Amino acid sequence: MTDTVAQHIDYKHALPAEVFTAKDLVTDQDVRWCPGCGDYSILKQVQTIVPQLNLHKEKIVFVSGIGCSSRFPYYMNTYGLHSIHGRASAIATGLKVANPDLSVWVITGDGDALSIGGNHYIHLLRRNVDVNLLLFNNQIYGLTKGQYSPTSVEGQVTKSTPMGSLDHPFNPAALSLGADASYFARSMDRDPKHLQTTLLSSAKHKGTSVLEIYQNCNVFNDGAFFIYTDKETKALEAIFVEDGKPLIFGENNTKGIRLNAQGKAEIVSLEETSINDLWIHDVKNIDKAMILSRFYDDPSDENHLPRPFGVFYDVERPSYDDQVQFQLQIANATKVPTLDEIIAGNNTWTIE
Amino acid sequence: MTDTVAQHIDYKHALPAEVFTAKDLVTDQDVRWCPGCGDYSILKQVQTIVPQLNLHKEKIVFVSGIGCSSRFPYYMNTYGLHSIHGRASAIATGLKVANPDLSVWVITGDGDALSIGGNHYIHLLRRNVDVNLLLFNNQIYGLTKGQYSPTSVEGQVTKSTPMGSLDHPFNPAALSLGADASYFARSMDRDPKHLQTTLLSSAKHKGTSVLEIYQNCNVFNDGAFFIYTDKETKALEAIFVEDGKPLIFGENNTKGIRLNAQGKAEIVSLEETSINDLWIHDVKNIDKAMILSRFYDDPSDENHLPRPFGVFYDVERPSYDDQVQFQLQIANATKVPTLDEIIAGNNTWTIE
Amino acid sequence: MLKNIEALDQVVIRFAGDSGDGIQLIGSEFSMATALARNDLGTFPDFPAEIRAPAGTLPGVSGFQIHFGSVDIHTPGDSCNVLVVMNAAALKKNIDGLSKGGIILANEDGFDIKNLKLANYPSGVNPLDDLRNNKDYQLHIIPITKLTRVALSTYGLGTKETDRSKNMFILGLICWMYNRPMLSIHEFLQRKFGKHPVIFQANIDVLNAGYAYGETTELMAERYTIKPAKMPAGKYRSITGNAATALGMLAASVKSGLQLFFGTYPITPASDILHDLAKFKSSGVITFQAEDEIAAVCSAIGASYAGLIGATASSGPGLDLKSESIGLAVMLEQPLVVINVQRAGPSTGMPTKTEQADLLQSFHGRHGEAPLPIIAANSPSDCFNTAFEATKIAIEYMTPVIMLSDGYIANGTEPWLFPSELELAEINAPFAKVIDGGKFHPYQRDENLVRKWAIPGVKELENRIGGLEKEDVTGNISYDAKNHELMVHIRNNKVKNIANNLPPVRLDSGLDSGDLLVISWGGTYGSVKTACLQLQAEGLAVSHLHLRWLNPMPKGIPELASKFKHIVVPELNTGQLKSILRSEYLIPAIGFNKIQGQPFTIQELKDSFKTQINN
Amino acid sequence: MLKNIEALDQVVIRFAGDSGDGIQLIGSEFSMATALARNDLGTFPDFPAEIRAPAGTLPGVSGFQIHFGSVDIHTPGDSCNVLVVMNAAALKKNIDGLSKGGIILANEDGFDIKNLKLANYPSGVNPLDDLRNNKDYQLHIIPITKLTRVALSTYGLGTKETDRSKNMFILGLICWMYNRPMLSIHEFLQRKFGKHPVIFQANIDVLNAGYAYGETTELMAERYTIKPAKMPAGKYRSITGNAATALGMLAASVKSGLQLFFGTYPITPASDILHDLAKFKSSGVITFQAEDEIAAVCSAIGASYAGLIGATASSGPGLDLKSESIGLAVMLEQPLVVINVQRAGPSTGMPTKTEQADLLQSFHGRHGEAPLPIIAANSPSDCFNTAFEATKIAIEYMTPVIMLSDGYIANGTEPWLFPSELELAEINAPFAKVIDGGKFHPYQRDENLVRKWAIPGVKELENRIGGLEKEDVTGNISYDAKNHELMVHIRNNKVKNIANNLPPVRLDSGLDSGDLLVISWGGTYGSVKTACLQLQAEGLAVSHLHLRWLNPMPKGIPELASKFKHIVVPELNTGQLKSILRSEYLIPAIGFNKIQGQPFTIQELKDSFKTQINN
Ligand SMILES: Cc1ncc(C[n+]2csc(CCOP(=O)(O)OP(=O)(O)O)c2C)c(N)n1
Ligand SMILES: Cc1ncc(C[n+]2csc(CCOP(=O)(O)OP(=O)(O)O)c2C)c(N)n1
Ligand code: SF4
Ligand code: SF4
Ligand SMILES: [Mg+2]
Ligand SMILES: [Mg+2]
Repeated sequence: MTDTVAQHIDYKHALPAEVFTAKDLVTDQDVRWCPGCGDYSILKQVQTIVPQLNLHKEKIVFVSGIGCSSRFPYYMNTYGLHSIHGRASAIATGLKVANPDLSVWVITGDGDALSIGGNHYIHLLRRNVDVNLLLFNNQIYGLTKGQYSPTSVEGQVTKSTPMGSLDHPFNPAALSLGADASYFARSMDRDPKHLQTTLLSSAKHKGTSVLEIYQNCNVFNDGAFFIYTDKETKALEAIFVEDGKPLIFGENNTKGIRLNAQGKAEIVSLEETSINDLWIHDVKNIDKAMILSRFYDDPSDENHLPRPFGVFYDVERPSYDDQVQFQLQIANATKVPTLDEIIAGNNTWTIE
Repeated sequence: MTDTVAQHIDYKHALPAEVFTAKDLVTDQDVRWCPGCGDYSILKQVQTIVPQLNLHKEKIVFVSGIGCSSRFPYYMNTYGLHSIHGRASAIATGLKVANPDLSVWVITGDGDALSIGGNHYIHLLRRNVDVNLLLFNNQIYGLTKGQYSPTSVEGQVTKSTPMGSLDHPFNPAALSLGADASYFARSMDRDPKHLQTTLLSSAKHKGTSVLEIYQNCNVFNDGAFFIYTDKETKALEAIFVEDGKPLIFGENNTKGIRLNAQGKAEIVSLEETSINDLWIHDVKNIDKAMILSRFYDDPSDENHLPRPFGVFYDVERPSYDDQVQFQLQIANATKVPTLDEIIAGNNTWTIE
Repeated sequence: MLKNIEALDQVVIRFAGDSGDGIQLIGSEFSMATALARNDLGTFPDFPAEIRAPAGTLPGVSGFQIHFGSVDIHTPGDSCNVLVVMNAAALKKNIDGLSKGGIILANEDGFDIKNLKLANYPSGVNPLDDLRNNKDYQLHIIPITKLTRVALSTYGLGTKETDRSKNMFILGLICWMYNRPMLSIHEFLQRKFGKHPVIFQANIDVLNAGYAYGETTELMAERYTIKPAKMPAGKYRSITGNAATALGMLAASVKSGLQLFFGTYPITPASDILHDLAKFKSSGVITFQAEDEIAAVCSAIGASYAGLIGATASSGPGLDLKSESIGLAVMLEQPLVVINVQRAGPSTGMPTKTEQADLLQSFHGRHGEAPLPIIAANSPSDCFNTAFEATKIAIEYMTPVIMLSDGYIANGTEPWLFPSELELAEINAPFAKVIDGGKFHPYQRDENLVRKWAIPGVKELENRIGGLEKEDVTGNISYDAKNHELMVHIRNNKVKNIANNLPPVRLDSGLDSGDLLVISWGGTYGSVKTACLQLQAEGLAVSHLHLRWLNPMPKGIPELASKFKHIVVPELNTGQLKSILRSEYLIPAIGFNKIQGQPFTIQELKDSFKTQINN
Repeated sequence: MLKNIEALDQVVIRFAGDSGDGIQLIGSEFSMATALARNDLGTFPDFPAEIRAPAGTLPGVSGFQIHFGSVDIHTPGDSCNVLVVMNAAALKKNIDGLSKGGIILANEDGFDIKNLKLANYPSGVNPLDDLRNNKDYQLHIIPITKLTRVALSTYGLGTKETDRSKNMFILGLICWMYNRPMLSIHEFLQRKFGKHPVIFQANIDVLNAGYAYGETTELMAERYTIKPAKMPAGKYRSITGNAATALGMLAASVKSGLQLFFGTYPITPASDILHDLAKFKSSGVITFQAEDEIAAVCSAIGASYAGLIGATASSGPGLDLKSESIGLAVMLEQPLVVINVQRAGPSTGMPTKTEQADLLQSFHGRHGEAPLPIIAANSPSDCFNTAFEATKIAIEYMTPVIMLSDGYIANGTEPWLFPSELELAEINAPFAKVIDGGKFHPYQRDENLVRKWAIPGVKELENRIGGLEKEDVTGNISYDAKNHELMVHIRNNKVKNIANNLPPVRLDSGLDSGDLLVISWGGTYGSVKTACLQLQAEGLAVSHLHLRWLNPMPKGIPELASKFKHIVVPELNTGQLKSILRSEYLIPAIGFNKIQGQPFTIQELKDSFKTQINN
């Protein structure tokens, strides 16, 4: 077996990670997002939580595609690869499989991940490569100046849809679970605390973790998610789910969600219904996670369900990169032929 | 507005479809699948049901990608386009949107649709373009002589996986529903009756209908689905679902499936449980359809659920092609500028 | 106050400021006023690479250059004679482009400490101080922001709102300097602010204040007149290359009677073609924003199979992705229009900058022998003719066609003497007809080797086609050795023979023989033409050939080339057309190449051509 | 019975039968026996396009050709001297390839009514009837199936099982005819059927029966001997091009000490490289079957970023899809090995047939100026050296490299005097080192313009790179005009300068000047070499130059070319290398082209070269 990368470079495996702070993660490049862009908050929260992960800074790699969001790696003083549109997941797969010792992060936008990169995205999830994917969902193409994206709402008027978009948008949670994601969570740029907590949880998941982050593009799609943070609307529109806890929301937490016999979720008033009858969130239950993912109604629909934030689903299954290493080890455990033996093969003859 | 295609070619809209039979659908090309291949049966059933759809034969188009299955169009005496690997869905989208009057069929394999063509596949589904997609799933790459595919089972030994495949396979039902399919059904080459019924149902669905067909590749993956058709195993391994009917299976229909309070399906004995407590299949219920899609266990697991066949999900939502036409009509309803007016634009000046 | 009036035959003005300063707006309004003053003109916007970089910073600078005159104008100009800068960053970024003796109009308020810092000037340094004493330039420092505030002091508007009008001040001043009528600006403001009479009036007031500033201030001593240009009579409009491209396809749709299906995926600098076409739904145009470029071109192939005009547009990275599908279209022999608005590569490169480096990719960017016609537009308005012709050839020859544009002409504008529908060529789609009794053969051809278009929906023409090699005539799958060779030659010849129906080679300027033949293509046309005309005026034996069709090329090139001592091919790449000419005709063409994401300046072209002649 | 023994210096035998007849097996066993008899040889399998076409039909015919002799053998031969046909379809499909005077060995039982019908012979027609009286051929009709059954009558095996051994009969007979030792066949059968002694013995019996048939039947009058060839001493094995390609990369992995990551997506005829490499897990090789070609090459780019050898392989359609990512690799300046096993295009074309039509795509199949080294293998075993060298250059020059192979050499076999690990060149990866105190600059270069490889995991080398244009040295994003031009030139020169470290141009055969210089590349080497050697033997002033590196080309080509009256470039395309040579050096090369999905025959090359000389 040729040397693994680990043998080539001095990883100092034995040493504990050196302490570094958010400041050490800042680079010398000017940040080039529009003033007011939600990306700033995400950058800040990531720089805040990464030092808490007990990682070696030099083992961290941020890989991105193309888009406003994909500029992210330039602003993280780690290894970084700003690749081409839609391909970050595929590149990250090769990178992580090649060196499973790295902490690999995929930074991608709703267009980058779900439009041009949709195929790599779903394959990454089914293979369960151990990377942390941050999906900056601003429901718009920012970098190309405002065309609709696969998450834009139906009817959205954009540069490319003067009469309104006709495309039914993806539901990223449903799509990810449908592709057998082992982890899915949702958070927002404008809720830094929640974002930090959820980032930490995602980073700790072994296997692909998808964290969808609602991100405000104040230039081309301003306010798309404000109902989930604005004081007046937040309580009714957003529900924050936690493992083992009942699904409760509303002003003063007066509403709950119950699963009926048909497998349908319904909003109940806690004045009428006991907390014990509520849906208890269970991040290991795929069926419930799938139903939760369908809390995706248009907020203008009457009786619509609130939009869930937090970890939807979090289970362990073997990660692809681990399994590759495992097969290499098994193969390596039996007698390893020399290069000369391999080249010679089974059938040789000699001419003298 | 320039003429639509319909105006150019004499569609004889008013005339009823001329009667044609399965024989009229046979072409002069020799069928080139391996003797014994499951594709023969599928071809036969398609040729059997198409004449029952009251279509104009000249308005039918079969579009395929590349693979053994994708040879299909050459054997159907309709219009046909044998395109490139993975792209049939994208081509069919353009075709159907360009002329919604056509009956468009996409023929694709598990590699063609879910590996290289995965992105177009999920986008076709979310847009809900009104085409009938037949997914020939043989859990193998046939045409390239036997590498594993995205639906091959874990551990499958193939030419490219001498130590067994490491990829966790897609669950096509879950993936399709996750991508907001409006219709999903499953059938098999070796159950011609069921296949015909399901084909008819798929063809009648307005919007994208996905029919996954378990297809035997007797050369590279022989018997992958035999447990669902073999006398000894079929009763316990397969469950045939019908809208409005309880989920019953097993020798002499002695078993049923119930949905418990946690949204989990469990197998019950009909000796102990009343039929009234069983899960009643409801093709309009997305939550139940999603749970049903998760009946996907390894048949060697103890207590595994049977594999469902039939229509999982079937709801109407606006088809993309209809909506495009609708926008064109609205735009056309207001005063239509002449070409001269458009070219001139709003700001002209004259030099004399 | 009486002012000196100087007559000029041409001027280049560059407006520069922060993205938020409304530079593009005054640029285009000044252009319109200039057009109405009957000058010929060319313009070029210079957008920042960032969507909205922080105000006042270098990356946030937005520019707009206009070149106008009483003479023929073919480019937005090399360097400018007048530089308008709204802040320090704008000066820093653009001062190198100002010619010696040029005029600077600087907004004093954009040079405060904050702005100087944002523009990365060392603390304590104000570049205006140096410039004041620099004899090379005439500097006018004007407190534009302040004067705007003064003009609007009675309005009671907020500072933000007030300051937003400061671009009108400079517009008024420049209109005064160059004696432009301001009626069209009034009309524009009326359209824009008609519903807000106060804002409308405020803008008018600031505009007039700017004009009056010129009239009354002693500082502004000179005023200029530029006589009307001798332009062909007719109705004109101003147009960008991308808008003209969209219109060209639309016109082809109308003339052919076929609906246009435009399947695409956004990418700079091609996206505007989508934005424009999306507005033409009432003309039956279907635009489809696909999930990626592969789906974009494939949807167009599907639409074209259905009998529509399938078209798609992108830039380099998208073309890469489309290559396999374009190969399929070559095999299917179906109409398909593929537009490449080139930008600076390789890879992501410099997306907002221009380049001509995708020509060889257009020829060879597919596996196998997969020839297709290639045409390049040479100016913003020429994009109309080029897109129209590309579509016509695609339809009439049943073939994919690549049309090359570039970021420079795509975003640039020029006055356009636009045609009427009646003046446009007819387009006849070769639809297949049902042959009584006979079997329909999808790969039977006419004398131009063109097969017939059999559209689903037509009875008795049912047929199956695909990407596998097909038997001549029948189109059935064939692995026959000789048949393959025959089909490869047929596909080649079909494209080559298009030249039979194209005009033969024709010089753009100059004599039929001489010292130097300059061969150009694409968006460099204006600069190369101007350089050649100027050298001819200097008495040099330079001739200019501009190629519109790159594949097939017009007939007669080697014969023409043989009559010149030197052949030079100026290109914004490392020598792509040059390599084709050398290989095709064995002519010793040499290249003059620039790969800076910028167009040629006329000066550098002239210098290079002179060097060649003296070689 | 005493038989005539004739001595020959070379022979071409073609075995043909139904896919189910075990043709490939006897082909390869006969090749092994022939190798052990110390003849030089070349072989080519001719698989049906269908996976498993119906038995007995024309599409179901499988063929295997072997050319062997006491002289140097460079090709599997033009036409064959001996044609073995197991059924009527095999005869129909192959009779045209039999030379005049050739021998036909036909299995009588494959010519029954059913088989004749399946082969589309008109009812009542048996082609053997005609051949019996045809003086051009020597026909031997042998009831092979029946004789096999007789040989195994005592075994009690089923008919199906019995008939499966009939290929051994013909193998035994041919071994008798050409006096081959059968020990290796015994050993093979032992390996294959060791666990089923009865089946083993049955096969041996049929093999012997075939041998005995030759010995005893009066019909078989002639027997042939072929003396051992004068081959260099050493240890040999037989190898296909695809297997050699896999081994070449593996060897480079061992020599560089870097793990090999092979990310790919199956496609004919490249898939076997994946199948082979998947077996080398114990050597640390990671194979990754990606979801598509884009993911395949991107995964390799990711692995290479991590410090492994990233490699990928495909054929034309896959290369199309990889073009954007290869452009990224050009920009990243990271090792990447891209293998293109060419097949007949365009589009899906004829996937099982060979062609050389992706050379220009290798050069120009990406947008922008995106140069990379290109190397082509010239024979099955040469794929080893080529893959090794491609990998070495990729690593040492931090660049993507395209290696061209083709369906013909990928599936063909030849004896290979394989090297030992010690004989292979060293490979040194230019890893970046931590510079004390200094800041690491990812785009700082050495004298070969090679940047350093900074691998995640190494402290203090943290850096960010990507597809945007970068500033020289620092690698920061840069939109600077002059910097872009500089970087374009650096990327160009880096590739060009590789020629400084490559051997200069060297003729393969012939004198340094003469009437005709033949310039070839890739898999046509064997045929072109043979044709040139034969013409030289005939006294013609023909010389042969074979190019291994296409980009950069070796130095000295124009100087060499100037010493010849004519230059011809034979290619299996419409003239791609020819066009590069003409454009690069302005040499009046002309092409000899064949685009039939088939290799050149030596005869057609000789004819063409002679015509050239007499021009
Ligand atoms: C192959 C290719 N196609 C298209 C583009 C143009 N492009 C760049 S980013 C982008 C979409 C950006 O949207 P998203 O991924 O949502 O990121 P955001 O800018 O919103 O963060 C597009 C279409 C490109 N760079 N490359
Ligand atoms: C771009 C491209 N990549 C790869 C191939 C090779 N290829 C042809 S079919 C196929 C997969 C076939 O599998 P599937 O879609 O499951 O169809 P099946 O043959 O099993 O019916 C592959 C990899 C190709 N033709 N084109
Ligand atoms: S365009 Fe939108 S997403 Fe992009 S940087 Fe600006 S605000 Fe952010
Ligand atoms: S390889 Fe398999 S799928 Fe393909 S034709 Fe043969 S049996 Fe059918
Ligand atoms: Mg976005
Ligand atoms: Mg398959």
